[in-house]
Amino acid sequence: MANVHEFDVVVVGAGGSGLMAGLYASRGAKTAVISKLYPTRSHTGAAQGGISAAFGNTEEDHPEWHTYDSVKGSDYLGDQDAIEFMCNEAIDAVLELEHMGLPFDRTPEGRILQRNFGGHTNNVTGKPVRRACHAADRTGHMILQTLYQQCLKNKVNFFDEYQVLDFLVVNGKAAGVVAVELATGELHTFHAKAVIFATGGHGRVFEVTSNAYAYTGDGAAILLRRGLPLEDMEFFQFHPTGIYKLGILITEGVRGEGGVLVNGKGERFMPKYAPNVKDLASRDVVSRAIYTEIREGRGVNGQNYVYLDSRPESIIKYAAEDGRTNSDGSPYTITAEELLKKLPDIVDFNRVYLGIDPMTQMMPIQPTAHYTMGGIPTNKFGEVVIDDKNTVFPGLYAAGECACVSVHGANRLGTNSLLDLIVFGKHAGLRAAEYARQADFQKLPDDPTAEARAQFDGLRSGSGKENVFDISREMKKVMFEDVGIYRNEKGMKSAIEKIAEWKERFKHVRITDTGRVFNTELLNAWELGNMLEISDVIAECALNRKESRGGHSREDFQKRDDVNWLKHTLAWKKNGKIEIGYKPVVITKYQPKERVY
Amino acid sequence: MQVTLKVFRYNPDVDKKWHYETYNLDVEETERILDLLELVKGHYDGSLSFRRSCAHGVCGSDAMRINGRNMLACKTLVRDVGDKITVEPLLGLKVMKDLIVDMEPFFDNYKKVLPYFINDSPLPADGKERLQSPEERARFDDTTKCILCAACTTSCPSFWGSDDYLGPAALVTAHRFIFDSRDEAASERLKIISETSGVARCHTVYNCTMACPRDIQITKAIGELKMATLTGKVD
Amino acid sequence: MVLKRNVSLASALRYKGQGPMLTYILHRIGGVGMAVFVTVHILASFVGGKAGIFANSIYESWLFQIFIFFCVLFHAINGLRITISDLWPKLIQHQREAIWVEWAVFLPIYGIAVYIIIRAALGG
Amino acid sequence: MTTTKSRNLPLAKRGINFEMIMWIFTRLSALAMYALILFAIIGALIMGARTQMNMADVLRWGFMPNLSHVQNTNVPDIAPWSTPFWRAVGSLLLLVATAHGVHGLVVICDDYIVTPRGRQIVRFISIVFMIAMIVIGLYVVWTL
Ligand SMILES: Cc1cc2nc3c(=O)[nH]c(=O)nc-3n(C[C@H](O)[C@H](O)[C@H](O)COP(=O)(O)OP(=O)(O)OC[C@H]3O[C@@H](n4cnc5c(N)ncnc54)[C@H](O)[C@@H]3O)c2cc1C
Ligand code: HEM
Ligand code: SF4
Ligand code: F3S
Ligand code: FES
Repeated sequence: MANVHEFDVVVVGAGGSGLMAGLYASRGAKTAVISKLYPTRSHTGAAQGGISAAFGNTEEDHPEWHTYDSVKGSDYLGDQDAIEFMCNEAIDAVLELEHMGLPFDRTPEGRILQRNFGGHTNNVTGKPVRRACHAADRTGHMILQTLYQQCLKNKVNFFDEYQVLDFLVVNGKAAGVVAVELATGELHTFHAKAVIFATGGHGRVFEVTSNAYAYTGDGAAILLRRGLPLEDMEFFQFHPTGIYKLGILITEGVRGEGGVLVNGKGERFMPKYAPNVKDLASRDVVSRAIYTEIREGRGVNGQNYVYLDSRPESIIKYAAEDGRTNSDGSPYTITAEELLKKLPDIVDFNRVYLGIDPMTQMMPIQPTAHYTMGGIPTNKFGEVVIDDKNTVFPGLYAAGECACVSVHGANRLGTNSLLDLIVFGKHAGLRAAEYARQADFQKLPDDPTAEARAQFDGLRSGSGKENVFDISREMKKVMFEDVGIYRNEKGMKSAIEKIAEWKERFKHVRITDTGRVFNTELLNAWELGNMLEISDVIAECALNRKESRGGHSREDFQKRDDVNWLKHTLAWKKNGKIEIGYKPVVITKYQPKERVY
Repeated sequence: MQVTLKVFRYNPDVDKKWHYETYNLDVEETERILDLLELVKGHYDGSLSFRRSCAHGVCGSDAMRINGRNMLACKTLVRDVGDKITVEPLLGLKVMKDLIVDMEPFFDNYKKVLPYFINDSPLPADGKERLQSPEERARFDDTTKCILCAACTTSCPSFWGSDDYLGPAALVTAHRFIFDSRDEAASERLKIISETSGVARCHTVYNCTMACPRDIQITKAIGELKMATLTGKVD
Repeated sequence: MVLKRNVSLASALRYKGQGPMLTYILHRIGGVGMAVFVTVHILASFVGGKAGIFANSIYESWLFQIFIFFCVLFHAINGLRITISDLWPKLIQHQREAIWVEWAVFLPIYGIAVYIIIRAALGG
Repeated sequence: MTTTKSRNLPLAKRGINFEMIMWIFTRLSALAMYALILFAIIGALIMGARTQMNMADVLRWGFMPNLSHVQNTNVPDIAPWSTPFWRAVGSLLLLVATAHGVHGLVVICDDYIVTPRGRQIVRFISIVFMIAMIVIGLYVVWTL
């Protein structure tokens, strides 16, 4: 057979989690990393603020505090064993990155510098704690580069610009994946003992998003089609500070360095919503606060945005009000120069896209769709599990944003995602290699590429009366408005109906490009298919969950309901319908209580 | 506002030769060139192909020639370039389709400079981080910003001459490691970049520095490398 | 399947580099111009005779003088700028200014020279 | 604090090659040419060029302090201009300029000719050419 490649382990996706998995798997097994983008184009490179680890380099901190903050941040939906595991591994994980050469910013003593981030606190005083290790405001970029470089050093096999279309299951075990080589349009079969999915999120289903074009939920959709469940898909994080209209992210690090949110009347409003940590409350809280301000008519000029104020004089003023101090106890101050050094890219984005200088002007911001908390259910070793009893699917692994361990529960804390990539990417890689050593190759089906081909043929043979971009634009708008920050039954029901309509219309799109080489039109259409699939799951799960928790806020059920809903959602696609089931939350040390920031 | 967008088109499956296609569009002046390309792809000609991902200048997918100069389509707004816009693929690499070029020679050059941290000495006894002062860290900060978009390398006349010239992006990467106080392979890298296809091919044309969307002072970095190959001083 | 590397001389020259790209092109032209001139000049004085006189007649023509003086002057001034910034890479930050200074030095000198050459040509 | 180890790489470790030697030679020879030209011009002025030569001739002499460049001027006595000293200065300039110029041509060729064999041929031709030019040049300088 032409175009069949054989590897012990195949990693799909070359972002932070995929590379970490590839690096570790390749040490014990013959490994290939397949990515639809060049690895360095993965969205991990966009992460700005930092990666958390309770080093306590500048002030007291402990992994237990980190664990508690994450549990609380997750609105008690995170699995506490996994969270504890991640937070304990954090220190070694970050050190390992440093040993791989990652250029973290430094303290005067030469140690890794840390900054404040939303939801990370000193558990005794309740004040923010510096836990986010960073390299200026391009931490993700440095992680991605460093890991890619280490993979090159370790001679990992890369298949760049190969888009995975299908996952092969034989005898209930992983058998490999099918991918299209973008440059030639040819289909390739990757025959493997173990497959690791690390395909990132699906934020592109929303109109205003900080996510890349590539964030179309391919991995999750592929597995859903193959009958596997997705977990907690109703939980999507809206980051409070995206550039108005564009959605480009302004890192929480800006508030970490002392920036504050200001409404149209010029008032700082966060103290009303989070009296203790104010602007550094966790993201769901801040996003909702901004939305509430806007709804109550306190947006800027009656528009849908508020201001983020990072002018040094404002920072100093508010820091004095808050009694914020440096680690040596002196009052907190900052100069424009220091700010520029700490947040160069943020300053750059403002200059380029808005034509404003954040040192002298305020930034217009609005909440932006940011992070997929839900995804492919896994245990803390990255093994994909397929039911409420955590039954492992042999040979299948997932890590990173596409996976749901779940360490983020209903709301992820800033900086915990990069940590998630490193910790669970590593364990998925290790486990996959270990599995591959004792498992055999499954025999490939006679025509492994059949399913993928059928999907393409379908797109090529439509009637052509519908346009991919129109459907996509409508979908994004409706998803953002009706299944966005605030949700209610009416909106979601109508969204679900519309999704069904779009799916119908989607059958009638046709691809005008008949070529093979870089047929991006075909692939974009295929990706839209995935997004429709995912939107459907998100909306169904959200409609189903009758409470408000973390990133899921319902106007018709405003309270958290631990009696009925302290459980994970699992969603399957069966005979064209979505079926919903549940899985218990693992609770070890921390009993749910009300969240106050 | 009304703009005319002229786009280089070449589809190897149907075209023998490349040509330009012109589109008249009604757009906002704050839109990105990338938005214009998406618009064309969505409503005029779905076969138009280009790479993109992050849409805000951090992934390096969409470097192309806009009005004769290398830029990122997602970091260039209509108001930056006016109402007559010409978009062409990067120079010095093979065009595979429309605005997509073959990046392999570019990445091959990148891989030549040992683009990874090398330090085989034992870790600090406490098992913690290798210490580095803020000054030492600042020394190579500028060159850590590179997103491998290739805007620089493909703007360099020496690279146009032949793609065996390592090119500014690879040299930027070499700089990032050579000037990192924790790295131990500076000598090997200096040897590599002082070969015929290395720094000596740089004639300080500055196109690279002016093309870099990350504002890296590339020519300065290459200048520092040149002196380092001669003097061995890498402080 | 794919187009060849797409750098024709025309597309290379159409690239909108700025001041420094122009100085680079002129520096090259200047360097090669001088190298050719010096070669021919030396050979001519060596061979002498008819060929020598013919060569002489070319480079004593005012047009050629305008050209070669351009080569010499530009290459020398630009070469000095390059040498300085190469030996002290830190100065590269002041690149833009350096190029302005360079033109400010070059243009008046060259202008006067051209004026003298043309006047001499017309006068003689 | 960090143990700031010396970041000075010994020559033995990093090595140095022809390319970079020639690179620095190009810069240094450029400076040397400036020095020699200035020296020649100052010399000319001392020898009375201010009144006896026009600017173009002074420059010509500056760029190559060679007898042929004073022959057509108003200089009354050309003996001081043709001393072995000036011939030596001329020779030096010739050497430096030819090496600089020929290597410059090699650099340009290197930009476009990339096969090792092609580059070998270029280098071979350039060496032959350079030696020829130097020999002929020296002959002209010393016999005129
Ligand atoms: C703007 C922004 C800022 C952020 N800042 C922070 C922060 O400060 N701290 C923090 O902890 N987190 C942050 N995050 C979140 C975090 O960066 C992401 O969650 C994380 O990088 C996801 O990594 P990943 O490895 O899962 O996926 P990615 O890095 O996105 O990689 C996905 C990979 O999968 C590949 N792929 C996808 N589909 C296919 C397919 N069909 N076939 C083949 N390959 C495929 C892609 O090519 C890519 O290589 C931020 C996110 C954004 C958007
Ligand atoms: C004061 C006199 C001179 C100075 C300051 C000078 C300076 C320089 C410098 C710095 C370079 C390197 C350019 C680069 O690598 O980008 C160079 C290149 C060159 N020089 Fe000169 N030079 C001078 C005289 C000459 C002469 C007399 C000749 C001819 C015989 C010459 C021929 C060349 C050539 C052919 C190149 C290569 C051009 C290129 O690489 O673009 N130069 N010169
Ligand atoms: S140095 Fe700048 S222009 Fe060159 S590849 Fe890196 S980011 Fe792009
Ligand atoms: S454009 Fe090229 S010649 Fe040098 S300064 Fe930049 S690498
Ligand atoms: S799309 Fe990422 S840099 Fe332009």
